[in-house]
Amino acid sequence: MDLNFTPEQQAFREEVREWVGANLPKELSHKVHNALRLNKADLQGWARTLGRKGWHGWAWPKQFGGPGWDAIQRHLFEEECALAGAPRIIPFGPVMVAPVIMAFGNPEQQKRFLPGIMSGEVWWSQGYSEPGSGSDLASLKCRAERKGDFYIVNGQKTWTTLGQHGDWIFCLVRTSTEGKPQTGISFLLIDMKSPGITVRPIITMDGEHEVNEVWFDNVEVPADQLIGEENKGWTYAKHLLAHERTNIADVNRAKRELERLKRIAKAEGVYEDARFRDQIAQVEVDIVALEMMVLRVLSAEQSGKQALDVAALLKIRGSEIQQRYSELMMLAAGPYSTPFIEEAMEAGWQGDHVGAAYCAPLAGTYFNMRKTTIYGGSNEVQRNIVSQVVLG
Amino acid sequence: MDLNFTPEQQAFREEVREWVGANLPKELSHKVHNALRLNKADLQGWARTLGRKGWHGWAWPKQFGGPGWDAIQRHLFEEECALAGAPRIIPFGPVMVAPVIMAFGNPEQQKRFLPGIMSGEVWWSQGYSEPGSGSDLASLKCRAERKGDFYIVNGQKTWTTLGQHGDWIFCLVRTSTEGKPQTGISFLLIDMKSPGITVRPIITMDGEHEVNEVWFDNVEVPADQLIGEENKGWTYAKHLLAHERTNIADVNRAKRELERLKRIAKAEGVYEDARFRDQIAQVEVDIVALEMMVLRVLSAEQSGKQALDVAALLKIRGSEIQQRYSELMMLAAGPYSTPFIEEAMEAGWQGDHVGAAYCAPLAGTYFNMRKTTIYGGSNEVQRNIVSQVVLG
Amino acid sequence: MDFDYTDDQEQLRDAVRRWVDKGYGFERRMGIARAGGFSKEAWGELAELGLTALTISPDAGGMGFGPVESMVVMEELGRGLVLEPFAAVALVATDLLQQGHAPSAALWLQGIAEGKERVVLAHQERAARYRLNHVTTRAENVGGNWVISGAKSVVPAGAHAGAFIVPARVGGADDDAQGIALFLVSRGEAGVTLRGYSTQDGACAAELKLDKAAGIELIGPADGHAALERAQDIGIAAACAEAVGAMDKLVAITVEYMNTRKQFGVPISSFQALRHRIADVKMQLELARSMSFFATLKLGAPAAERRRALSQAKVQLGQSMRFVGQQAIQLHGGIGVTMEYAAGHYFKRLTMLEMSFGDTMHHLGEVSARMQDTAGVFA
Amino acid sequence: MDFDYTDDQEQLRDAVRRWVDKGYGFERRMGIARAGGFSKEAWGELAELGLTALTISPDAGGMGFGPVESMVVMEELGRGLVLEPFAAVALVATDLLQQGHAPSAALWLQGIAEGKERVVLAHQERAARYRLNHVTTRAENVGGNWVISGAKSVVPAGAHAGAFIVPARVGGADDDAQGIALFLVSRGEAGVTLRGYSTQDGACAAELKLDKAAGIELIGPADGHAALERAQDIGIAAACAEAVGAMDKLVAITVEYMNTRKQFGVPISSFQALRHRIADVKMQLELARSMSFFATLKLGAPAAERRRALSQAKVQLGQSMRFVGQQAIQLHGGIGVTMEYAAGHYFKRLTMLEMSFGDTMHHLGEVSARMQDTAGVFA
Repeated sequence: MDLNFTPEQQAFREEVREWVGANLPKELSHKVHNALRLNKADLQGWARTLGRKGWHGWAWPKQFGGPGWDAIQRHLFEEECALAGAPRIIPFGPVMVAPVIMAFGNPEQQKRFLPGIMSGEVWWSQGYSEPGSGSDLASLKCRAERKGDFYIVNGQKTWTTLGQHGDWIFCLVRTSTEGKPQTGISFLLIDMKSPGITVRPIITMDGEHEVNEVWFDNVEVPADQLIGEENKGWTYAKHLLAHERTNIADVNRAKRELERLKRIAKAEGVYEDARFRDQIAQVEVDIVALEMMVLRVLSAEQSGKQALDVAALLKIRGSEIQQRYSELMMLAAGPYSTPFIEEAMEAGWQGDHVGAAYCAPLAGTYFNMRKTTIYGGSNEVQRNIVSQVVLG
Repeated sequence: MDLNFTPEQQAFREEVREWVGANLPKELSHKVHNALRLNKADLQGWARTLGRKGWHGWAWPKQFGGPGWDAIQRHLFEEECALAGAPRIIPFGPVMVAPVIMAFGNPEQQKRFLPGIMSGEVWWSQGYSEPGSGSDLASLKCRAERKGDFYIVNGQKTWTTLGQHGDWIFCLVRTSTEGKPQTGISFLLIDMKSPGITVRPIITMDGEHEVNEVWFDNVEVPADQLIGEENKGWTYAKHLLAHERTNIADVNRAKRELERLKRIAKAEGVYEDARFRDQIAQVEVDIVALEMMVLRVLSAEQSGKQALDVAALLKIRGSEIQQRYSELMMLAAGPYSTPFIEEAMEAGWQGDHVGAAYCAPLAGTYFNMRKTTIYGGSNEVQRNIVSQVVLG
Repeated sequence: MDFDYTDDQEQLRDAVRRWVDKGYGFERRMGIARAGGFSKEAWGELAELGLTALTISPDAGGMGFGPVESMVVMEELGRGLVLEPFAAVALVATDLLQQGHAPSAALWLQGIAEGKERVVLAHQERAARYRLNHVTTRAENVGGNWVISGAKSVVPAGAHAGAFIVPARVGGADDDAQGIALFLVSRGEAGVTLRGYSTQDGACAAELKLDKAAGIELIGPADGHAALERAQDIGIAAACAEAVGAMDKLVAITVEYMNTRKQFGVPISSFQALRHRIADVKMQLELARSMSFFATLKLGAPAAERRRALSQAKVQLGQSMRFVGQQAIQLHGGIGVTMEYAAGHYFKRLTMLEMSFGDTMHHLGEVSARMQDTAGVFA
Repeated sequence: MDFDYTDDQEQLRDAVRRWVDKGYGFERRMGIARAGGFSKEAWGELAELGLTALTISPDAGGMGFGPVESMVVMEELGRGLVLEPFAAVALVATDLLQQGHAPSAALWLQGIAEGKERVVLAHQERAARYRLNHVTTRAENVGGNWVISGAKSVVPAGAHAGAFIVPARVGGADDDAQGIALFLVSRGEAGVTLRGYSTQDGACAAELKLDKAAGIELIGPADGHAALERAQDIGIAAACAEAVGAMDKLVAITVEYMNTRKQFGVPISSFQALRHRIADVKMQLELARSMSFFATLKLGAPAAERRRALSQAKVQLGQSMRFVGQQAIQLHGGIGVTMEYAAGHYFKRLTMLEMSFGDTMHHLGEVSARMQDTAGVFA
């Protein structure tokens, strides 16, 4: 048992830190450290920078062009990026669709799609959720009918995060209505410039355009964009979910945000208020405990000696902590978090802030963070999973 | 809308206060105010004192010898008793079986049983729960077979509070196994001195003997001790539950105990500790909110203008508050609550206390209070009830 | 001890509810929010209902109603998420204007009663947090006239007010409770700068800067802090009632959604974990309603008793608002976080109400500081 | 970064678990509790397993193991609710004895290693609450010999100890961190009065009174407070590990009950509200386990870092213990509150562990006071 990283791991961390320090634009980290708005250029610029280094697919094995890092190296990379104020890597390409293509795609598909994901050039979106299928994902209805060398896709997807920027979208579509709902689902890759696709914004309550509806009206999808076998898409998606656990707890971001909370609390004079400070202390304890749980998972992955089935716990706890620190930041600013001045959330705005510049995004972030206990399998669904593990 | 009691109500309160002050023995209120052990003589002595005044059945209508008070008068009576440090009136006679006898018993039964309840002479116990039937009360199995002028009772009851002192016990027994479980249940009054009854103590984790198992081995019960009709006992019991709402929130006791918590916190030096004091302040708010909810119910009962279906909420909240203040009292004493010295919980013990005299019962009370969210319909069952009301 | 409404109060409630239901629907409200968060027309309609004159004494052309009627109105406005600054103008400012001794107060009151004018309290200062005693705005008497300099933040609907009630210091240090007087400052005076903006709940507020602006003393330094405390407590009671109305409606919306939305082939209201959640929501709603009554009925109590009670109420309401708001969103899932759906707007308003006139932590501190040996409603 | 046990550690765990399962069953434990809460025989068995020598250096006849092995043992003892004062004697006192400079310490260590003697820290004073700096017991140097006067409370298994490590003040005021030295006091000395009693968890403790009792300086006033802090932190890590073992077993008992107990014709584990509750219980257990590792692995860190980490751990463990204990009882219903069923005994032990070496509020205060700009495991 040892809490410390090995000298090799420390050296690896240093290498990443140095590279990130040299390559992450200051204006970008400033935005991230202050929760200012990020645009497409911010996000894709960082993706391309990582891509040039071969790190945009940081969790990929070497055979597909990745760095072949182990679980701890991946964690250290994520941590260094988060603490330096790098924007989150949009996961749909490198984290979500790429592993499916690697595991179930054919060599042509791998050759065709993976390089564009690694380089950060091609922006992928996710097409899973539908209006009627939330926690009950298998009830999805978006149809794909095989006609010759094409699938004809009709239906609707929703909650498509940053789909307004998407070049490609990977979709679960219904190719059969026979048997259990899970058995008639296929996994399709779709070019978002295809005729018949309409992307409509969903404005969330914080006033932001982060998610979208995607409508499919007789969209022709070449059959060679089907992953694996028809009607087996559910299996592939579940494989993805089982492997999409990297950083599910988001603990590195939580550490960075806790630092921001402390800065705001100091500036607002509540860090010296015992009552408020206790709340911060509690979050600090929560974050350390969460990080220890993450490290336990990494150690288990690394050694293979233990089986630790706590992904659902990490999702629940991580999301609750995100909500709590964003709530405390808002409460620290109090009345000064209540103005809604859109320009004030843009970097470089020269107007007069109400209160301080850091106040502007706080309420919006708090509102936005409500999503974290809903998406990615709601926390209620996660509790179902945990109880299944515990009770059998 | 008016928060204040009328002058008549105030005068009534004064009258009760004066009488209680004159008739409640100081040694007894000392025990109650300090959570020291109460014996049978303490409890029955107070019952008899109330009985002589005609107040042991304080919620009874005049036609059965009660004072005929309205809802607010009953509340004021309960509050004055609680704040003065009177022991709780053991409810099984005056609050639980008496209303059933009044509503469903025949005149002979009323004449035979009610006077002994009012006078406090006859100690009643409750025979509802069985080992297999907790929240699922209707699954009870204790059998009663009619043979001539008798019922022959066989089976077991459990969690019979203070059944070791019982003269009589009212039981739900199974008289038929046909139809739904609820339909074959009858309501029997049984003399606990009947041959074939065995009372066995259940020692709870605080070391106290408060509850019992009651075993019935071919116990002969005269058929004229059946209340109402055979197989209709479930209806009578539900009627009782619907009317057994007096003081379900126990808010008057909570007020008294909050005063004790403050006394203990002061003596232990934590009342001046902002962190601890905040916890007390939170309980204070919780108690005021609970009391306001109780007053709303009283007002609604009094005027008949509103329907307020919040009994389940009162049970949930009242029990949670009881648990919380007992927890805080224990935490206030800290290490000094950890000794388990039985003699120190008796009034008048002359030995050396560890810490202070008030420390001795604190942990035991905390342990004991875990029952409050379990008994009387567990809080989970209460939440089922609330959700039924809310969601339909 | 009686919590029934009188027939008059029920009629008042019905009238406001009718207006909210028929006249202030979701689309209109969203339109007002997009247009800046204040509608003169809607304000006029409130005035037509007589509401702007609700608490103004009959002598001054008002209806002379009290806290209970104010609560009745606020609950209904909360139910409809009405954006216009009713409490700020017609409950808080009118009370201060009627307490004060400025001769012009009567004119402002008349203007408010008629729906033509709005006056609001502008008390929030940077770094004050929720402490009423922290006042750095200064008033100087120059040749018999008061001139006031300082800055006030997040003034409700400030850009739509004709005058402001401004606490300013005539003596003492920044944190002294002594030495604070309340001044009436017209928006047209030289040295008054206003900057309006939208707020998170779709309403609006303004930053108010005073640079040697002329003010008229409304309440002198001997009574200023006490008057501010009373104004805060009226504001708390109004926020409590508004929150109860908003929560009541939000719970109804959520219940309807739970009974309609299907997952795994059944309404989500059939899942026990969600059923128990809604039971907890109902608990918080009823505790909040109880404490809103308490807040309203204690407004007339002696200052120390009132102060303690109102902080107790705000603690309960703050906790209820946060829990009910957050759980309502969670029970809705994705649809709950969208701008086009009502639930999120209730959530945002409840969030702001928690922070108005002192948040939960602040008032828990007040309760803690003001505890007595006894406890309870009548302690 | 690695959380696997070595083979040796696994063997140690298996050995202790075997003894607990086979040698320290519920009936035996209840018998020991009824007989006063300490069994010499059971202690002898621990010594036979080599456990009393666990952390004593090989020079002094011990096994020389460290915090990880201590954690392994404590988890298993927690699983079995072992009443004997293992942590107090073999982890806390042995550490102090090995740090100290009293010549007789070696003899006591040898006695402990052999299972013949027990020494415990007696530091709790009335009104100290959990502050280590509050020491009113005084030591006077009379002609080159120390005599000690004062009273210590709730000394673990005090009636079964051969000597006590007693913090006493040689200078300064009651609350000074400076001026506290640690003395070794044999129970047989004149002026030593002991009064033993049972504790709520079935174990035992004692009140210790010292009236000019002879003591030997173990650790001088320059290092006394720091040594106490270290002793406390070792005690915290032990309590954390014990709690994890106890919670782990309690959860297993509860899960089995839920899968067995039927209501309304089905196992209660089929009710979603209870399923989600056990999920929350599992969450608290895993957070606790994680922080128990953290506590153990930070024991060797520099004092300030260690102190902060151990308080962080105790906060998490305190919260987990209370939640897991309370919910386990609730999920059992009536049977959970009876003396004859195991769950209640786990609950009681967890309750006491929360209050040992500082409760949750105390350590939250410590975390608050010791916060830095950065956060996390390596901060």
